[in-house]
Amino acid sequence: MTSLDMIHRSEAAVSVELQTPDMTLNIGPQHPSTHGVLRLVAKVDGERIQDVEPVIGYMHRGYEKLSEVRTYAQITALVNRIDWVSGFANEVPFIIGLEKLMGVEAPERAQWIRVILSELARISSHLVFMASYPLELGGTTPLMFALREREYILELIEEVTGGRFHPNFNRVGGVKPAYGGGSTTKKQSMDLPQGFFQRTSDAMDRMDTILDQLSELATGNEIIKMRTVDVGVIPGDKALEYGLTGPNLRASGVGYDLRKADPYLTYDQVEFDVPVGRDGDCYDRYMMRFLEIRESSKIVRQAIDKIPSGPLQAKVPRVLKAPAGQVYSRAENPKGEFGYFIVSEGGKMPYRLKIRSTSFSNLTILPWVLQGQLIPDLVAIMGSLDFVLGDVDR
Amino acid sequence: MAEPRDYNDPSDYSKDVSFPFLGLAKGMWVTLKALFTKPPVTMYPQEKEIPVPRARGVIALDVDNCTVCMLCARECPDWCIYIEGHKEEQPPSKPGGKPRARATLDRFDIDYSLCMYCGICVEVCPFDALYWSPEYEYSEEGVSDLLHNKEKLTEWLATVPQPPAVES
Amino acid sequence: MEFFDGFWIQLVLKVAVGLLVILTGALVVIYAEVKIGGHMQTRIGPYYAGGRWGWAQPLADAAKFLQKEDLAPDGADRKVYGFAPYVVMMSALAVFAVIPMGPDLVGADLDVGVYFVLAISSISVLGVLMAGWSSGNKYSLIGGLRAAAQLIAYELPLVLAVVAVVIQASTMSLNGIVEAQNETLFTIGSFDVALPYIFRGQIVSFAIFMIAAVAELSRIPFDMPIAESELTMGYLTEYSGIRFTMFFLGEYASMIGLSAIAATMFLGGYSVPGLEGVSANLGGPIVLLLKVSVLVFVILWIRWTWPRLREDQLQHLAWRWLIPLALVNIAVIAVFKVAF
Amino acid sequence: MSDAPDTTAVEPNPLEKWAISLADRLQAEGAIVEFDTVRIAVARDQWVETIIAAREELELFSWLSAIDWSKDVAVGEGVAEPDELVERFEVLCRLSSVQSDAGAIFVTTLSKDDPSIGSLAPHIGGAEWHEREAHEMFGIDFIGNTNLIPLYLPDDFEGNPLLKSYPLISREVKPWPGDVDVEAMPAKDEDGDA
Repeated sequence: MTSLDMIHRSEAAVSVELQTPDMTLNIGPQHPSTHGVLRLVAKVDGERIQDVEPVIGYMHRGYEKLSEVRTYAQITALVNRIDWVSGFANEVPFIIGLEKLMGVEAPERAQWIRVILSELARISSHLVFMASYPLELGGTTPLMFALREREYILELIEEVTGGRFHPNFNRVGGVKPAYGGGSTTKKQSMDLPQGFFQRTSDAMDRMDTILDQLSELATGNEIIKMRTVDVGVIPGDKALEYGLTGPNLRASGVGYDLRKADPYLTYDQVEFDVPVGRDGDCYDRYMMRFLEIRESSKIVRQAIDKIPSGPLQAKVPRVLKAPAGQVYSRAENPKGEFGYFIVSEGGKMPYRLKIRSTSFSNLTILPWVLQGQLIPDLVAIMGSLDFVLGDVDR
Repeated sequence: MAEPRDYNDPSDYSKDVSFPFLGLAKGMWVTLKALFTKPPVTMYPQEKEIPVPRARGVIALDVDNCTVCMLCARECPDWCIYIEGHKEEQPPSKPGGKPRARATLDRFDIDYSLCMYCGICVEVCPFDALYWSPEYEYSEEGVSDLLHNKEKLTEWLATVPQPPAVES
Repeated sequence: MEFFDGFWIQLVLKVAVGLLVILTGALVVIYAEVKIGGHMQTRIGPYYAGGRWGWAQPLADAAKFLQKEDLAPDGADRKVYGFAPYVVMMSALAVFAVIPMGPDLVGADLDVGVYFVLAISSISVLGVLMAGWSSGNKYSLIGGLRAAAQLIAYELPLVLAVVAVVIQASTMSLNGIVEAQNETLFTIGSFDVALPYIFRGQIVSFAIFMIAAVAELSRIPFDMPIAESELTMGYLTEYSGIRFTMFFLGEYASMIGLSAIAATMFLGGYSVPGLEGVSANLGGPIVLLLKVSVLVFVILWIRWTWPRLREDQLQHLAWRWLIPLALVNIAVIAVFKVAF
Repeated sequence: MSDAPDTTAVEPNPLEKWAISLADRLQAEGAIVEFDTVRIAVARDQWVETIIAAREELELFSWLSAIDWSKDVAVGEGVAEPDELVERFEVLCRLSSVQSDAGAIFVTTLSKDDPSIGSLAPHIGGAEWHEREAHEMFGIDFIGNTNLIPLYLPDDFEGNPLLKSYPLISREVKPWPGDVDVEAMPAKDEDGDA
């Protein structure tokens, strides 16, 4: 429709240039749309942003230092707190790297369980985005629809792992919930609870309904399109230069997904598409996540069909000691490439652990992409990058 | 190296507005339907959700099983378990046997203001003295009240559920 | 009862009853907002206050606000800062003076009622601008400026939409406009059929009026001046306690006010066919209330469904589309008025 | 890397072959492949040129960080053989290809006396924050990065927290609760009422 197209892009530039001093606007760290404690020092001329300097570190917990004084088992409990909306997905690359380092391979059933839970974590993380992004654009209702659905997903994760946000379910060589009980019940209760597959596939069916609702509420909404199409365009080469990964990179037309490019776990045995965008604007980034939920539920359904029975845990020594060596392992977190560079000197603790957290890299492009944008677009662009401050600050 | 993948075509979605105000109207239809749907709300203090059996709510202690081996306190990443004990002479288990020294638990505190609910202590306990209970209602007015001592931890034992059946 | 015939006592009574009704109405709309909004979001909304359905929630909120400390930021221009809420409140309330609720139930039956309404309701811009400027807060300043730009942009379509009605009714008295809509157009059998203006070619004016009214109320999708996710709360950022309550009640009062004006001008106001004489005076307020409720519900419904536009998009909508459309509409109405 | 770069593996597998050829193409000092992780050693003065050249085929700038190889370890575990350790910083930069699973970590060595290196930030925009992080965490100077203000820490913070010699206060203000010794670690053959 032309009428909506006409009013869609800002042409608010005043033809008569007035000499006005710039105003410094301090956005955050307490601000409704900074997802926690991000602070932006913006130089604005009226509504237009001349320059923006993100200030982070309000949630810096020093995970890289903390990891140097923790044993590997303790780090597993720590890493799912980096990006708390997709806790399980953070454990996977760390445990894969550790298994590589120690020469252990997890049994196939454990690997499939990791796939299922990773995808559930991806769905729940994307649902948070589907909830919060329209909220940043002013629409409050999708929030409740998406968060309600996420609650069902989190319940599934909790049912298996015992934790909604922080599963701490991965062990070197397998998966295992920390469940108290007699030695015999401890062993028995390690596997997935009965009826889990049925409940999961029910949840995936319900997901289709909720996605339809969300698309009626938000995706097809003219106002959402007016606010996001052609806003905050990130071209592919810029995205690569700034280290964007995940849906943000794919929105820019670079179809790079580690599940396909460098398959880990059993992702090479499932069939799924990787949605790729074209322009790299906010709407593309929004749609990437929207479409990925569908793909994830496809993967979960296939995994339920394909999962074999068998042991959940490979034999590992009681005291975890990694041999000396340096390994970089990465996985496709809901937000992009999540990697750990583990430097081991042969002890119980790593000598150095570099955490390549996704949101940090995704956020580095913020000063570049926000230049010359309007304040309302700042919110739209920032929200579309889908970062979690815990993941930025580590 | 894996070979370069072929990426599927973009654009199974449209950025154009196909029919003006249709999207807005659809959204209003969704909210109108929601207005006349019963909300899926659990009215918390009156009705409670039953957490799943594996939920990590609070740690229960079985004092009889504890041998004061300190494993949990040592493995705890947050250093939030405090254990004290002493050795006691026990009568011999078999008549004519040697009297044995047995460790007795004097203090077992878990500071829930520090605990990060990772479950490592439960996992490392070799004598099944620690259990997870899904109980979650133990908020306190002060941070210092979150230190649960031996007696309090023992009380939680009653809330530990049976492990659920598993998929095979 | 000579005492009650006195001018002053009548005035005081009218004002007191009016205030009571309007503020109760505002509280009811606030309750409707949270409750309808809650259910639209598959929540329940207020539940405990008052024992049943949380009916007393707005009262409890008001009581809470009244207890709060009246804060003013250090950098605030205190006099202006303190005065701004009352300007907004006054403009919201004064509109009700001329809205007819029955043939004789009108505070002041002005000959230029329409003119009065438009003039008074645009005073609230001043209050908003005062609040934005005096708060000593950059968010408030941007919010205030946005509000000013937005309200000016939307005053024009609002006025032009009303002009079309004034042309058709040939009067600027609101009572006259209602009576014009109550005239019998034609008869089917023994029924005298009178149609409100919305069915008499004013549908475009009505749409323009409602869009402009929502923009003037700064509600979603035009809530850029307060834009919680961008400007935290815009010009309301620094307000708390009783002054915030003033703004809050003022917003809902003017929502009722504008809905009442729309109902009066386009939906036939207090009149329905068949209601005449004394019964019109008795039933009129109820009829008007029903019409207002429908309009208020639509405004709430939109607020809980749609996202927010951008300030420049709103300006484009106003200047490029609504104003030309309103002008064309006036021309068409005028031609029809002259021709028929 | 604690041992010298070794490019002459006995029977190079495809990954090693690729790593060696990449190192050759970039005229780097050598390549190490362990645990599927490719590390390319780069001379310090070639750092910026090599990375820029490598981005021709490894397009995605993934991350940049550093390692402090130090004998002086305040918390945690030190290196396995402290006597043979050469005290130094290693600066690492990871680039990945988006066409395949290829990727490499480029490593260069800085001496502790002069921890400075050319900055990638003017050429790769994404490197700026990573360099700021390495600067405040290790005290490494990136010449050419004009914005080396602290990223995480307060402006008046002193010290470089990720140095091995930097103590972790939280581990010092509180005694380890595991220190109380009542009984030795449980023996396997514990019987009776345990």
